Amino acid sequence: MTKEERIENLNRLSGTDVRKCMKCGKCSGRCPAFKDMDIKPHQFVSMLAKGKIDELLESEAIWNCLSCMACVERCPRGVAPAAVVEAVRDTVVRMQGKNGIKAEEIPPIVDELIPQQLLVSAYRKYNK
Amino acid sequence: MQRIGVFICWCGSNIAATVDVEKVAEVIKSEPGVVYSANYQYMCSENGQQLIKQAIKEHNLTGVVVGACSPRMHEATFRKAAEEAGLNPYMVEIANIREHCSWIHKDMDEATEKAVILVRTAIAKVKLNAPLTAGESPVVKRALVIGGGIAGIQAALDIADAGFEVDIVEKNATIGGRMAQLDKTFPTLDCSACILTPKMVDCAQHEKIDILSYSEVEDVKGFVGNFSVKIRRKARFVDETKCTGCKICMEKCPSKKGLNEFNMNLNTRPAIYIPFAQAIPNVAVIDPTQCIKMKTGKCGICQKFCGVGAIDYEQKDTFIERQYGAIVVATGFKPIALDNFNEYGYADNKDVITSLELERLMNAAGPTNGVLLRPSDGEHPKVVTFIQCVGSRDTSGCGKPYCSKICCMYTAKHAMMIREKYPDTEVHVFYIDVRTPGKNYDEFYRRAVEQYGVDYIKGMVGKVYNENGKLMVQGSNLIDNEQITIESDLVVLATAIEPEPSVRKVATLLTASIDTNNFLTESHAKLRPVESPTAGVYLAGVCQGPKDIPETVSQASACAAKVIGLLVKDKLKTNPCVASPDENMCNGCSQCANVCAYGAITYIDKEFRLGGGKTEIRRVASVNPAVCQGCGACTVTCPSGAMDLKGFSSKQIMSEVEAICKM
Amino acid sequence: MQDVTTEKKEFTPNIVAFCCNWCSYAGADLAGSSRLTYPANVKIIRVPCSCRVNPMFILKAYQQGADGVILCGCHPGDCHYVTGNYYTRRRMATLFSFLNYMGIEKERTRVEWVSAAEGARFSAVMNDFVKTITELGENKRLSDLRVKEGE
Amino acid sequence: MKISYYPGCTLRTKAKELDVTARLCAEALGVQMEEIENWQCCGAVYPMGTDEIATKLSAVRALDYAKHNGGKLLTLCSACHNVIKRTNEDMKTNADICFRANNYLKLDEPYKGETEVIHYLEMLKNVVGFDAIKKAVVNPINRKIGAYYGCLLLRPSGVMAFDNPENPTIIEDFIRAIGGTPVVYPFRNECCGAYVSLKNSELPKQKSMKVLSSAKEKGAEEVITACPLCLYNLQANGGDILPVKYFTELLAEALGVKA
Repeated sequence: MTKEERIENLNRLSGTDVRKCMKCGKCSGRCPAFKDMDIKPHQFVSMLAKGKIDELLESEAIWNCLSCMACVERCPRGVAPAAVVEAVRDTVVRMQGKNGIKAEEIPPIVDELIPQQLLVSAYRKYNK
Repeated sequence: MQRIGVFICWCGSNIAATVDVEKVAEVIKSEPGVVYSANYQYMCSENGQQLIKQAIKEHNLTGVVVGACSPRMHEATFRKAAEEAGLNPYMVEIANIREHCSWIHKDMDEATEKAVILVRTAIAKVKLNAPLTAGESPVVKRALVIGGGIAGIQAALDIADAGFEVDIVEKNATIGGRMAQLDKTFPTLDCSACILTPKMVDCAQHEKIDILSYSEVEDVKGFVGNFSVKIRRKARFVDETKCTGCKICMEKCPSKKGLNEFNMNLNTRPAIYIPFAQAIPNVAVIDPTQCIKMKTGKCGICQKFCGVGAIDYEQKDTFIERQYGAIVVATGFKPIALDNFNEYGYADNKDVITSLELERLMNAAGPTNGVLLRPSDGEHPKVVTFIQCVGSRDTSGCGKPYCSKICCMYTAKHAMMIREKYPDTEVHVFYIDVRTPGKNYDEFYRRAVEQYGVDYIKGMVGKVYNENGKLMVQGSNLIDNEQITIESDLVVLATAIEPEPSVRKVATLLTASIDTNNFLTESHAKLRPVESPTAGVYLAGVCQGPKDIPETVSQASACAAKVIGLLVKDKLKTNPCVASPDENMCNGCSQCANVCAYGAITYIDKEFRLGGGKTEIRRVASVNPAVCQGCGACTVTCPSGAMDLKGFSSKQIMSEVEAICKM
Repeated sequence: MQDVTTEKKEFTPNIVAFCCNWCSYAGADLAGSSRLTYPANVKIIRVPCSCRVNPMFILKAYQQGADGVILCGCHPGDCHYVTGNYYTRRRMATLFSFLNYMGIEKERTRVEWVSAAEGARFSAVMNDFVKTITELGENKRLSDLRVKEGE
Repeated sequence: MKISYYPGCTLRTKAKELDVTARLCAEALGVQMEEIENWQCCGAVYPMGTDEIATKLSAVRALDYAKHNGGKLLTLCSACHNVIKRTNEDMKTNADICFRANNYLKLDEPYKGETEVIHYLEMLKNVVGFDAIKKAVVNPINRKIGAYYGCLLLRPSGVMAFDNPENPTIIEDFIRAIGGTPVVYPFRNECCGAYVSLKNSELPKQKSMKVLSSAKEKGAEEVITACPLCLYNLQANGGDILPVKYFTELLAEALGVKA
């Protein structure tokens, strides 16, 4: 796949129009995981718009985005930064050996209180 | 029998170099109906026109075709020449053989052939032309200004100074509008009241201006030059002719808990009140929802104390009807409601305020007498944070898609005023872009940064919340790529502005078009920016689009110039190329009225003879030629083919089509 | 820009262009004063607004033997009569569907928005349209044989 | 009245009390929650990728079942509600997803988003009515309670249409109905840290503590939630700041219903 095709794929997968962004930074102003994002929400949008997808695919932030939709909710332009993060994460975990969580990591973390919901959601987010 | 004269212009060599003009004139001679055909170097010259006039007289022409430049150039010239020779000016047609032929073709044969066809087409049309007479309608020499803010005031003063009567209809109890609420004005920082109130007084004292305050436009009939407007004079329960504005009623009124709208509800006022000290007219008004007498029947204190007997609890709304030649709409704006922006905590925190509220808090006549104090506890705020673009440039559906235009400048003004008055106060401004085009505007903003040390932060605020009595403003600092939280005492939201909602009703009454944001539409964005597409209606101020005071005043004066230009005429010539229905075919279906952007079409009941002495009353369309602009939208929408357009009739266009196709 | 005027073709189409007075007709004037050529077989009829053009006029043109019809108006939102070209757009959509039903190639009829400032665009549009129609060939389907016989 | 009910994975295991109390309370208020047949886990997070189809099918199956069984689908867990409601919106408005999902399922009649998805809180508000609840209360909860909405019920508000996303009131109204005093605090609609706690426990810790200390600062004595994951994160990270409960536990307490 050419780079252009990969960029187009990522745009399509996110379902959001990054060109609508007016660079106000409200998404990053609201993000509760901001400190744990190496690439910030507004940068996801602008980097996709600029086609810097190799950097995006290397990002650690995809594992820390909470999908809490705060950025989507407040964006004044109807852009969905969280959907861009998810598109990048989907692209990463769909690659061989790129899952975010390995099965053997789980048992030590699991305590008896952990709800199924946590395991299911984390698996959905981090693995394919 | 038609007697057509054809005149082919050389336009020096402009036409003659590519089109064989003599050949064209020669070929056309044998066209049916053509009795005279000539060619000349410059038809538009004095001699050329003389040639036409002479031919009309000598050959008794019934129609004239000039093969020359674009009708947009000289149609008027040739029409005038024909008229001078006694021919109806609308019996002249132009074949555009310059712009549409000689200038774009290189081959002489080809161009000549095309020129012949274009002339033939014009002949085909002119044969079906009918003499038209421009109608005339009288002009009532009085103007109506709707809205008594700075836009309305300026327009009224300019029109009145030219010697015409003007009425200002203002829905509030006083004129002055939003500008009266402002503390200082950018970019000079002069006091708003100091420059506005003299103009208000001028209005009140001007013999040509009649201020109808506490009034609303109820109905509008008529058209340019002759509007008939019904105005509701709302009951103020105080006789305007008697009240002296002594304010003793305000002092004595026991019901003092009404929210003071003029002070953006930041303090209270009595049930009987004069909105502010410099109000025009300086006459009290009673809020019937708050007045004890009107709610319970008991009280009447104000009446007892009023020395002139002005109080009248029984007063009712009255209506007056007046005639106007022109109408200026200057209905102004209001800040948007912040219901969709709870992330800024406006509803939950008293110390989160709008910019207009800050104006009142900074104003010497405001609730704090000009001392900047927090609404929650009356303390002096030490950290003030401004958030720009609240609700502006928002396409998510929560706010307005447009830039409100004035916020960048007034925020810089507020920031500077606070730093000037309280140098110990920290001031932060969150911005997306700082937009300050205009004379001395960017310099003004930069002064806030460079001279007054206001901290401008590029980024938007995500959340404002209260923690331990402090307002935490959490937002982006995009330049440093960080998320910051500023502990603030006062948060000011530069709230988007929107047209005053009552403009919708006014627009409907005037059939003036309005855009999706409720701004009135101008006739042409560049070249006719103060005229509504509805003839005789002009637009001033924010009702047409966001603008600041200098722009508003310029637009108001431009409106006045347009109004004066209209009112100096005794009669208006109307474009005779208007729609007109064949009443025998019209079935009164209303489709034409629905597509008419000007409200030119109404319906009348008309009696028709059926034969045998019987008659029938049918509803048929009736076009007001003074209002119709001649676009022809109705002609195509008419299902029965009853509607046609004079000068561009269906038959004329069909015959042109035929002439072109018959090669 | 390919200049179609210089091409020698056996078939030269006859094209009717309806232009609104305020934008497209002025655009055509500007094309002229800028000496931007387009083929001579385009003939312009001036109408006050594109919304004056009854679909019947277009059908009439085809019946009379026109090979292509182009309708030009102000850009949407810029109409001199505020909303006229919106009506045009809707009516033309209906006409296109009718022409399609009749089996007329959809390229034969065109709607273009040309402003008074777009002389170059006017010329480009006309060159392109003439090229399209030339390639499409003669309008045989709709033209009235009686009209041809009468010649 | 009867209403089709989707319990979801966690309410069958770690959050049984949420499920049981909810059913008993509903019964006491005249609503029968009929568990739908053969439901499968919804996946717990809504897959945002526009090409995700298979991950949405279990939600569509449940929705289609409810379509033929009363037309409403009741949810209790916020995560299930979020996933099912958003999937339903896709089926309603996204022709591509709808077409492809129906291609997989080969239902007798294609599912096009006909079912109405309602959360238990919406059921209390609109079907039972808070006034009716007020009348049914036998042990008024005389405590100051902070409502914790989290993200899933509210956002994205365009689709969820649950309440004002920044200033919601439904749980506060519920607290008033059961005799409690609602405490409004600014972090009630902020994320608790969600699923990230499996990979990075520090982030949910900070977020959960912020939520609970904000509630405490404004005077709450306890916090209620509708989401098992929120409950877990808040309890695990800030259980010593304030007690956290399911809202149905307080409802049961107020109605005098015992499991």
